[in-house]
Amino acid sequence: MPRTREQLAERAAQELQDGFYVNLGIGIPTLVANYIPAGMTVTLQSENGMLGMGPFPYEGDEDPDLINAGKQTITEIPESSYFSSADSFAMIRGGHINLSILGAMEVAQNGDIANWMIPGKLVKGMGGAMDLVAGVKRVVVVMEHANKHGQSKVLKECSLPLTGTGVVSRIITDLATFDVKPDGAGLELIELADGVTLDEVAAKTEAAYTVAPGLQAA
Amino acid sequence: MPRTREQLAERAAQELQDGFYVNLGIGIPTLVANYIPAGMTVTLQSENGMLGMGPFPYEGDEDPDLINAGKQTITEIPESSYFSSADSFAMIRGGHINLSILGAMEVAQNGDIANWMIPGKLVKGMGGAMDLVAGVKRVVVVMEHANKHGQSKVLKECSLPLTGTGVVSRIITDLATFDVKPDGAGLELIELADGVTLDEVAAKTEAAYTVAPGLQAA
Amino acid sequence: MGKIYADVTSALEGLTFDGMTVMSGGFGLCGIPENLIAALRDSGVKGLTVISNNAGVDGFGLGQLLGTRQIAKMISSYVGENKEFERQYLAGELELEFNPQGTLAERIRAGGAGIPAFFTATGVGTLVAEGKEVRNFNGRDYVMETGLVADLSIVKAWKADERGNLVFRKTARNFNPMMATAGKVTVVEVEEIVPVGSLDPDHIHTPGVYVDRLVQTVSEKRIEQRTVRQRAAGAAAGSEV
Amino acid sequence: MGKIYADVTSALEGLTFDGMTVMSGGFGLCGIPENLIAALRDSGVKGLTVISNNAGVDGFGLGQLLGTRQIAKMISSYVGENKEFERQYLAGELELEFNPQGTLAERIRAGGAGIPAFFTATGVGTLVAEGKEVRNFNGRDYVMETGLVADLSIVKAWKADERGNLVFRKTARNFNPMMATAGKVTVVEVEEIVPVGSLDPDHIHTPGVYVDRLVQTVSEKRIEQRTVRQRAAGAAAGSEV
Repeated sequence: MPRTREQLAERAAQELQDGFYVNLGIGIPTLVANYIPAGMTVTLQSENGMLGMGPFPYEGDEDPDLINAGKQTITEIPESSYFSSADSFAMIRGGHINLSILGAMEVAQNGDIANWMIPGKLVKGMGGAMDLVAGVKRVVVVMEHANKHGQSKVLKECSLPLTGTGVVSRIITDLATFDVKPDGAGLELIELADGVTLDEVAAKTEAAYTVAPGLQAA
Repeated sequence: MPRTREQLAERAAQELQDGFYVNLGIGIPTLVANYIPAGMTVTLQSENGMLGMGPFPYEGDEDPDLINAGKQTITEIPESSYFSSADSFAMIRGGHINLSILGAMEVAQNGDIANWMIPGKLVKGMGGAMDLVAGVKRVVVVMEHANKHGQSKVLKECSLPLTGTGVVSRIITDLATFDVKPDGAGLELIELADGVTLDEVAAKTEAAYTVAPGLQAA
Repeated sequence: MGKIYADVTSALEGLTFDGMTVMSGGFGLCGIPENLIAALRDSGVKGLTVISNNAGVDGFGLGQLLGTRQIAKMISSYVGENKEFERQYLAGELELEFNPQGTLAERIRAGGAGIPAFFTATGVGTLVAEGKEVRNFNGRDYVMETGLVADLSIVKAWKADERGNLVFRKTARNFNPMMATAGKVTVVEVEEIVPVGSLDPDHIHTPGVYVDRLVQTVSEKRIEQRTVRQRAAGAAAGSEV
Repeated sequence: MGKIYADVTSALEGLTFDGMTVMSGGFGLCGIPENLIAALRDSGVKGLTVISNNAGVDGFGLGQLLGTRQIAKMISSYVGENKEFERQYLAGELELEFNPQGTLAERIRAGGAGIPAFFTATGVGTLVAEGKEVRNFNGRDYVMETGLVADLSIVKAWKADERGNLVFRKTARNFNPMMATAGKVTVVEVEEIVPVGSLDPDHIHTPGVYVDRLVQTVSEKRIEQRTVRQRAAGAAAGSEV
């Protein structure tokens, strides 16, 4: 059974480690905040200039001066700090954020990612996505395995204009999880969603990949 | 009669304008702060990270966390602000300081300045001098006309290693004041110290220069 | 040497000319100089190149200058919330240069800091790097990006003292501090002007040297995405309203 | 995930190795991590490259590491106050790279911000530019300078909260914030560690993400040039004591 949005977020939360500073993209990645294991200290960065992002405010407590990168009203927590956009992206570009969890339109087997424009459609802009994929220490993509036309989003090569090249370390889809091996060595399937078979993943994946030994046996 | 140190500082203070942000070098330039005309708002920058530098503290009020670029204890004033060295030199390099008044070992008629090293002697370092001469909007040099060997410090070409090239706008010495004309057009003598003659300046100046029309007539 | 102006109209007087480049602070509608934008619209200035992370929404923020077609070109990272922008762009009436958000922020910081160009890994191998120099440092490719300056920067801060020292509030800081440094002239609107000496010198975000003109305004401060959680619920995330 | 260490010795434990590069904050003797410098001396680590604006004085600050000959190379802008430094340098025992102070500050900021190189007008036409690329932008020459990073940064702040958010005090800020960003590991000594939530999020100078280890120390804070004015006199400047 393919993972639901909530299950995808829950799976992505397993990428977190105690003490991590993390930037979460818009959409499913935002939900990961709900699955931070109890007792684990994870600090969320918002690229519009905040470290230590709190939950949404209670109704009536919204502050127009306090939003996240998705322009949603949020709150501060005791450890929060604010800074300029230049300082925020210095933090991102300089490799000080441990992990970014992002959505994508396409990911290629060499770690290329496309998630900002579709030629012929109105382009809204890349926002901070190119900075995040180029700067953050580890980039994990969380997405549906296939697009709405049923075509694989895990590809030999991206067809859409790229956001970054060779930057993705792991791909978590509703069907499976792949590691992108270093130095262009390709993908390794390391995990299947409950009830999903190797054959189903093979049928629905355009990219080439190897299967992790343990998984092969299973 | 050559200008004294105090008279040099007083003359240099005439370079100030209301609303100016100014960086003063070590030595005679520091004394300029004593001659800011009453009613004129001049804000002093200290390149170690302060804008709005106050006078020396009263005895007993010294604060080791509050020094100027000469490492002297100073005080803050109501308009003071503190910032990092990176932000301080962004301010200097970005052309946001109106005026820097500096000492020099040599100045050339094209505006070159040498004030940081003498080959064969121990070099202490350029500190912020190269940043100041390259970044500040207007650089005025205040110095003795001759060195301790009686040789002109206003030269056709600097003999010492340079601090900056073509950066000085005005030279105020104990004998006279020169403007450095734009685009390598050379020096113009615009002012004599009280009792100093054109002949005396001519005898003691190695650089070529023209004499301002009014001064010629006098 | 007064920096304080009575209203936004006089604060912009003599500063605007057709074809000029304007930097405008803010992220989304958060921390935008909304009253100075309105004054810029009322000034009638045309052919603007506007450097701003976003383009406002229809009828508010920079959307006001789009409605009147005063903007010829935008340099932004994301312009998703503006239908009039979309219309003008698709009709070829508006030029658009997309910069990655961090590259945009750094270009502005560089412009204000006297740095004409720098190298960044952001955008290497993408459309953003096309036509730009790419150079390898320590085994990794970086693209050269240039500094940005503007004829005028309009900035929103929370408080200022009479000498122009600025303090920003929460995430309304965003692009405002760098833009204050990169304008040939910088005009700032604030919610409160306090006497000199009221602000702690260690807490000042933007020193007064960067501020040419200052005006106290009342801001509407619209919220773009009002998201809340239920008082009963304990979950970290909530629902979009 | 505790960042707090009991003393400077344990705060450096496992971080030092011969030949390593260390950034050390401060300007003159103001805002230097004096207790961490002493711990570095006591660690016995050798062959250090030290990036610091100054080199301390004989027997205090970085002068302590010079006395024991633990420093092989300094990258600084000014080293005038240290006789042992002078002796070692003239004897060829110590390598020295001078950087203009603003270039040094920006190289460290760039290193922390993921910028491998940038252009500056500072030093063009001087010894500083020799062997470096010079390029013309908009009619002016600029020299290319590279970013700096260190294996370890030692930093002095005033206060920290338990998550490593830092606040500096007056001109003791200087090089400390950038160095905190440019160390592969950053260890910070502070005068006071306060509970999380005690610092205003708008007043934090260095966010905790940059701080790996934190130790509370008592600082001597020597004054290099004690200058005062007389209580009777009203003049702006005073006398050196």
